[in-house]
Amino acid sequence: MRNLVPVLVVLAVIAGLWYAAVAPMNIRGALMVAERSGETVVPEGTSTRFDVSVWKLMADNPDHIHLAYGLDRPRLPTPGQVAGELWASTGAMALEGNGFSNRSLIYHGWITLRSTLWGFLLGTFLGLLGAVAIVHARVVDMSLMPWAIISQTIPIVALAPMIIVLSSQVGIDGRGVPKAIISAYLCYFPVLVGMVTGLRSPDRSQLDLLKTYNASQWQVFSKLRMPASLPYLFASLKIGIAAALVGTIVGELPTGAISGLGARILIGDQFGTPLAIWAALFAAAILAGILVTLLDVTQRLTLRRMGVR
Amino acid sequence: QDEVTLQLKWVTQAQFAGYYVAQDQGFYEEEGLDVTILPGGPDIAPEQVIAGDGADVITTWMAAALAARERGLGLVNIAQPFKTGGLQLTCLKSSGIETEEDFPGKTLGVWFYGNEYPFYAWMAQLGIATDGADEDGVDVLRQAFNVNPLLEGQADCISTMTYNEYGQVLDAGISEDELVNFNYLEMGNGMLEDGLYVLEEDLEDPEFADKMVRFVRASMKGWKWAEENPEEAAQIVVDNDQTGAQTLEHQIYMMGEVAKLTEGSEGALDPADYEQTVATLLSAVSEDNPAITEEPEGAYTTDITDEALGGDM
Amino acid sequence: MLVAAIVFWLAAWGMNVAIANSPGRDTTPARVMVPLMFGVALLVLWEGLVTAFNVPGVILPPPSQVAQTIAGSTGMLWIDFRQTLLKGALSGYAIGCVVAFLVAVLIDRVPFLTRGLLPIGNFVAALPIVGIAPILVSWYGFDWQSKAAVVVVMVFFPMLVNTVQGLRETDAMQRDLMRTYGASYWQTLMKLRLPAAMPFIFNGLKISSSLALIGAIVAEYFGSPTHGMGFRISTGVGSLSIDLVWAEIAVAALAGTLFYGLVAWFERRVTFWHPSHWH
Amino acid sequence: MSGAVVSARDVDLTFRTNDGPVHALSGVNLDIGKGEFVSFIGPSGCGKTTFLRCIAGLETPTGGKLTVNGMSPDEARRARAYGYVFQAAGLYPWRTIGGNVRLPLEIMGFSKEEQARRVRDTLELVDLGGFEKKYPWQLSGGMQQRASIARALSFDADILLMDEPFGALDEIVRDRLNEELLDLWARTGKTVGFVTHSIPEAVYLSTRIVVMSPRPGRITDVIESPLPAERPLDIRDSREFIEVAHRVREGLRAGHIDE
Amino acid sequence: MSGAVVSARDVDLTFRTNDGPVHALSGVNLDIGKGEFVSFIGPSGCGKTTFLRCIAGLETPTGGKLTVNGMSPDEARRARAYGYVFQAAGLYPWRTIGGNVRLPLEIMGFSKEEQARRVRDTLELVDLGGFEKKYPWQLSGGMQQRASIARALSFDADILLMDEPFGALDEIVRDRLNEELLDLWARTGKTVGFVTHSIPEAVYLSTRIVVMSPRPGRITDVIESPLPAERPLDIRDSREFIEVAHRVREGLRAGHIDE
Ligand SMILES: Nc1ncnc2c1ncn2[C@@H]1O[C@H](COP(=O)(O)OP(=O)(O)OP(=O)(O)O)[C@@H](O)[C@H]1O
Ligand SMILES: Nc1ncnc2c1ncn2[C@@H]1O[C@H](COP(=O)(O)OP(=O)(O)OP(=O)(O)O)[C@@H](O)[C@H]1O
Ligand SMILES: Cc1ncc(C[n+]2csc(CCO)c2C)c(N)n1
Ligand SMILES: [Mg+2]
Ligand SMILES: [Mg+2]
Repeated sequence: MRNLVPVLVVLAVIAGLWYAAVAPMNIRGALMVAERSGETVVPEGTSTRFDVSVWKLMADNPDHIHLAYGLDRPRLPTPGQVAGELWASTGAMALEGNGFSNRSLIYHGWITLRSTLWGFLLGTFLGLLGAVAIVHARVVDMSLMPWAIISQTIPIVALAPMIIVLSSQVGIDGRGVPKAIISAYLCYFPVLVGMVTGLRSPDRSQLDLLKTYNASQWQVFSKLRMPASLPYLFASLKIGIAAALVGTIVGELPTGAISGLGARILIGDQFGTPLAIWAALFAAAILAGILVTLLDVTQRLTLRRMGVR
Repeated sequence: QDEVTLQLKWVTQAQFAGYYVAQDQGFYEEEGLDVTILPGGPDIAPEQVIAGDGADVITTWMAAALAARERGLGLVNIAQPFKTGGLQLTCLKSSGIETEEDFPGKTLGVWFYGNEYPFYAWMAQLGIATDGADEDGVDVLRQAFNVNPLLEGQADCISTMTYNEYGQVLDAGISEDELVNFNYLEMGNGMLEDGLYVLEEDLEDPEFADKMVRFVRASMKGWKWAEENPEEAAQIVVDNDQTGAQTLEHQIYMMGEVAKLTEGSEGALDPADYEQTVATLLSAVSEDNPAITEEPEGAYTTDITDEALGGDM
Repeated sequence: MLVAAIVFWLAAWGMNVAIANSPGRDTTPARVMVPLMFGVALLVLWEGLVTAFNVPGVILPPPSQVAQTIAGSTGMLWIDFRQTLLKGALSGYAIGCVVAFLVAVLIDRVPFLTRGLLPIGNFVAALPIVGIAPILVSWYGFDWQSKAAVVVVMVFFPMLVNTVQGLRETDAMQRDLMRTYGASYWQTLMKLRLPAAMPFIFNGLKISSSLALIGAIVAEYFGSPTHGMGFRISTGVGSLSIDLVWAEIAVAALAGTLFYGLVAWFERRVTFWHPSHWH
Repeated sequence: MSGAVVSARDVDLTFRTNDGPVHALSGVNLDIGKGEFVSFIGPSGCGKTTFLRCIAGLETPTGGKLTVNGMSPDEARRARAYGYVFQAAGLYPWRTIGGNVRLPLEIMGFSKEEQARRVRDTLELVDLGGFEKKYPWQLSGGMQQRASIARALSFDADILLMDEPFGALDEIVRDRLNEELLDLWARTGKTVGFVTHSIPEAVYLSTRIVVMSPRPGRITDVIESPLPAERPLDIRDSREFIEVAHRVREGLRAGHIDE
Repeated sequence: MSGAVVSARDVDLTFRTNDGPVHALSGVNLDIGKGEFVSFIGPSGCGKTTFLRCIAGLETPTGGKLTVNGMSPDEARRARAYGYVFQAAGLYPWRTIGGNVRLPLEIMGFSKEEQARRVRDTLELVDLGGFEKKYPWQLSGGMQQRASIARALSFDADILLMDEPFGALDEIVRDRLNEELLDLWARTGKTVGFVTHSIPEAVYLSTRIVVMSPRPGRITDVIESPLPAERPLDIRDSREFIEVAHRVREGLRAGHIDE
């Protein structure tokens, strides 16, 4: 809360800069519109203007600058336009009762969310499993850990189409599952690394203590390693869910997905409707914010219940 | 009812109106078929989908299908609803392009993903280098499936389909007299677009062949219905669009343009068209872009269309 | 074939178990051998499965075929590597990291900015920034510049957040020590806070390195010249040259691993003093 | 001397490290009788902790013979023959004080009622009744250390091994805990092995003081305390006390020359 | 008393915290003359560290008047009037021992040769000649603490402020460092402010012992030491020493009652 004022100020500054950038970014489009409606524009002809700098265009056509703030297909929309589009494709549609139609970002957000959650679950599960194995068996540690790192250097985008085909071959239709797999692929790594650290966080004397009780491996795990790793777990889950969302969106971008926020971005690109891209981008940002915040709240509640400050 | 899965080459749009109409109007049902239509998109290769058993039949361009065939995937053309193609290169006059001679030194946007073969064939014919190293060659830009490069002044020419991207260029505010179009078909480099392809080995099964006969018959019925009722067909397409991004207005435009391409076809492949496609491809075999290197065999069959359409004729 | 592959796999695993429990397990050869064996065993298993189940090459080629493709198209792979990784990813990575570092030092100097920008930076670092790829490609054109731009934006925030956090990492006593010397801001920065921030800075550099790879390749899907790894991968899928796709994947993974290793090596040299290296 | 609770004969322990072998213990001979309070004192690195860990079966001597209750230390560990108190309290922060004291009881499979009873009693014993539901960070360092002693006492082993339990506390709190520990020892009659750095502490608490010296770790002196069993705090100003302390200091200094 | 190096008049310091104000210091009056060795002793939380930090200008009193060398503490800090030794050695792990000792010299802009000379001399002074190129973790705790003292001495300020510098060390090493510190003080004639928890340490080192008590932090007793300037280690077994120690312990216990 202490940070509220500075954050708002910084946001305001960003919005201001953004707003100022709209004019130069969109001046060409604005002049095209002006020219089509019969106004005089210097110089004439869309393509002749390609060679003129935006600053000169703005200086020469001051009367038309305002058009840059209301283009249908702006290179850079104003914050207001983005908000308007976002509202039109979420809230407004929900009010009309169309919240779940395929034109609504709520629907597409839900598709993305679903894949993200599945990927997150799968990735977290794999990450936890790997971490437990790594902590308990040296062979696994030595064999797996380097490959876990290497796995993250593989451009997952390249695998996306193949994952789709492979999973359809084993009888899984649709793109939900492949997307979840990609998102799990990006998600498992932070969980694995975080949990290896977490499960190893008990120091020697804490482990020795249990040894003096002659505790079994399982007791060491359940009574010491697991609770000790909880703070690490949450930290990695927060990174993990963000990674899972990136995974889903990357999975939607080049795989020709037809629904989901990534698909909206892609289709916005194909149809030349930048507003749709921006709205989908912001929807994705909001989704990420919600997910991370939810985990944050869960973390606070859990840790407080466990008595950790 | 027999199940059939159709993988389209692109997203749901009037380009595939015939199939959506056939499904919507119950033509498939009449033939005892339960058809699932899978929309495609960039980086969905129908050839790969069918290889992975994800579909029974696909629509694709003949060049891509022949290329896949040479790589060991036994694709066979069973029908060709598109008589002519809509692919063209759209250039800005202001870039100084009037004719083919003006290309050297220019930047041209090309679609890849199996759509590049006609372009390379054409350039080979013109003797223009495409590797970007040659002064007198052209710079090839792998164009995403949009028209931004032209609008942003990043390319002098871009690929468009008459029924889609060309409309987008006009919509964006560039007028027709600022543009020059090179239609591949008119240049003699046309290649068959959007045919129906199945796997050779599937076709050996008479039951499957029979299914395809009925499928092609119903699909063509859908196409003809769409040609006659463009507005309704466009509406059907929009209703089937899961992206929620298609507009009726644009689909009506597209339907009108697509109808011009399907008009001449009853569904059967004209062997002469096939020969021309193969000849064009073979005329332009190059290191970089070998679509095919030798004359394909058994790449099409007219058996299905003969049986499907024979009755009507 | 499959049986042979499985037998090989089991043997390799058994050998790894033996090495991992032997006294020499902490030596460098052991540290290299074990993961290497694991990887080789995986490849053999892949080869065995693909041949045994007759998986078509257009779906999943066996590693042997991929190896042949790599050997046969080094020229093309090099061109793609240069375009995507050297021009797109590396330049974007360098610009993004350097700028983020400078901005971090700047906002660290102004508490108001730290408080205002850091929460935002933290938030943005968690966003799926790849989504801006189409926008930046339409702004900066289809060549490597737009790829670099995507990478700059993607690596900026993780780097910023890590650096700022690192600069705050010194404990109160270390800072007080500087105060007892009446040290200036710059002296404190150069002699205390930067060295202390190094582990964090390197963490940022490591995270950014894999982001840069993804960013550069994804951006090529939205327009590129006729070379580049993203270009080759996507057209490779289109023309069913899946072996070429895997060849590119292998190059990317190799390059990514080498780069990561390089950063890690520098990290060890620079932060040799940090307890995390002691074990 | 089979009657001894702990019996060490020529115990050696060498750690292999990257920098070569470290002789942590060399030729250690010692018997600890039932009910004795034996302190180990010596400069850092002389092997006090190592020897205590050997007794506890946490480290295995590389030479010599060591028995605990007539068994090998490892068997004794499995038989849960001792409670061990580490230097830092080492309470689990996610467990309440009660939960921490209950930890060994859970692991050893005591019944729920028995657990509850013992937790209550042991906390009472170390004067922490009423703090059962509190979390470690809600207690002062001294109270935390008491809780960790309670944890070692809860399952009522006959032997108590303590490795610098009060090292982190300030002198006054330490005095108080020393007094209480002595009291507890007198009441329960446990055998105690106690590692410390502090001469007054060693002298005040022990019936016998073992002085050790490093490189290699060995016993240089064993001092019997002439002090009576009853020891008020100000016994530390007494002549006997000062004499014993002096002797310990001399022993220490002798072993320390080489550093 | 303007001749005093440190002069405190009614110094108050209240920290504002989320749980309300903490009265760390209240009405502290003290003068430290040139060349004195003044120890501060008292239970945890009584404000020893806080007072030392006030003298160093690291903390600003909320009331009263405090001067160092006749200046405000902050001015004195900028004038580099003192060297400060923290409880933990706090060496920068990325610098060698020599580099650490050189740190203040670099900051204060000594010439390269002067730096090298002083580093060599000061390390010699604390008996660490030859360890210049080693990194902190390659040294034992005692050696690290000596290095941190060298760091505080290198620029030769007249005042030396030390906050429990030997708290983390074992008794023997501590004894040795105490001896060396005393020697150094005698040779250099510096004014020393020294915080400790250990009664023997305070008594052994100081010309004056300030006993403090918490809540609010205040001075409860100031004890002049009758011990001679020359103090061999075994002076600690002498009657005077024990008497002073006893008095300090009584003072401490009095202030400790409420805990
Ligand atoms: N696990 C180990 N591996 C290698 N060397 C060890 C290990 N544990 C202890 N040592 C070494 O053995 C010697 C004895 O160590 P030990 O911890 O027993 O000393 P100590 O008397 O308890 O010292 P302190 O008073 O500092 O606790 C030291 O030199 C130490 O460095
Ligand atoms: N920065 C701070 N903010 C709030 N309270 C503080 C701060 N620093 C110290 N205190 C409080 O002021 C009181 C005095 O602390 P100080 O550190 O001076 O005690 P001390 O005598 O040095 O104790 P110790 O022997 O444990 O070092 C304590 O109650 C402490 O909690
Ligand atoms: C995968 C794929 N990529 C490009 C095309 C070429 N193409 C033909 S129609 C069309 C859409 C325009 O509406 C495009 C891009 C295709 N068919 N399939
Ligand atoms: Mg020890
Ligand atoms: Mg203090």
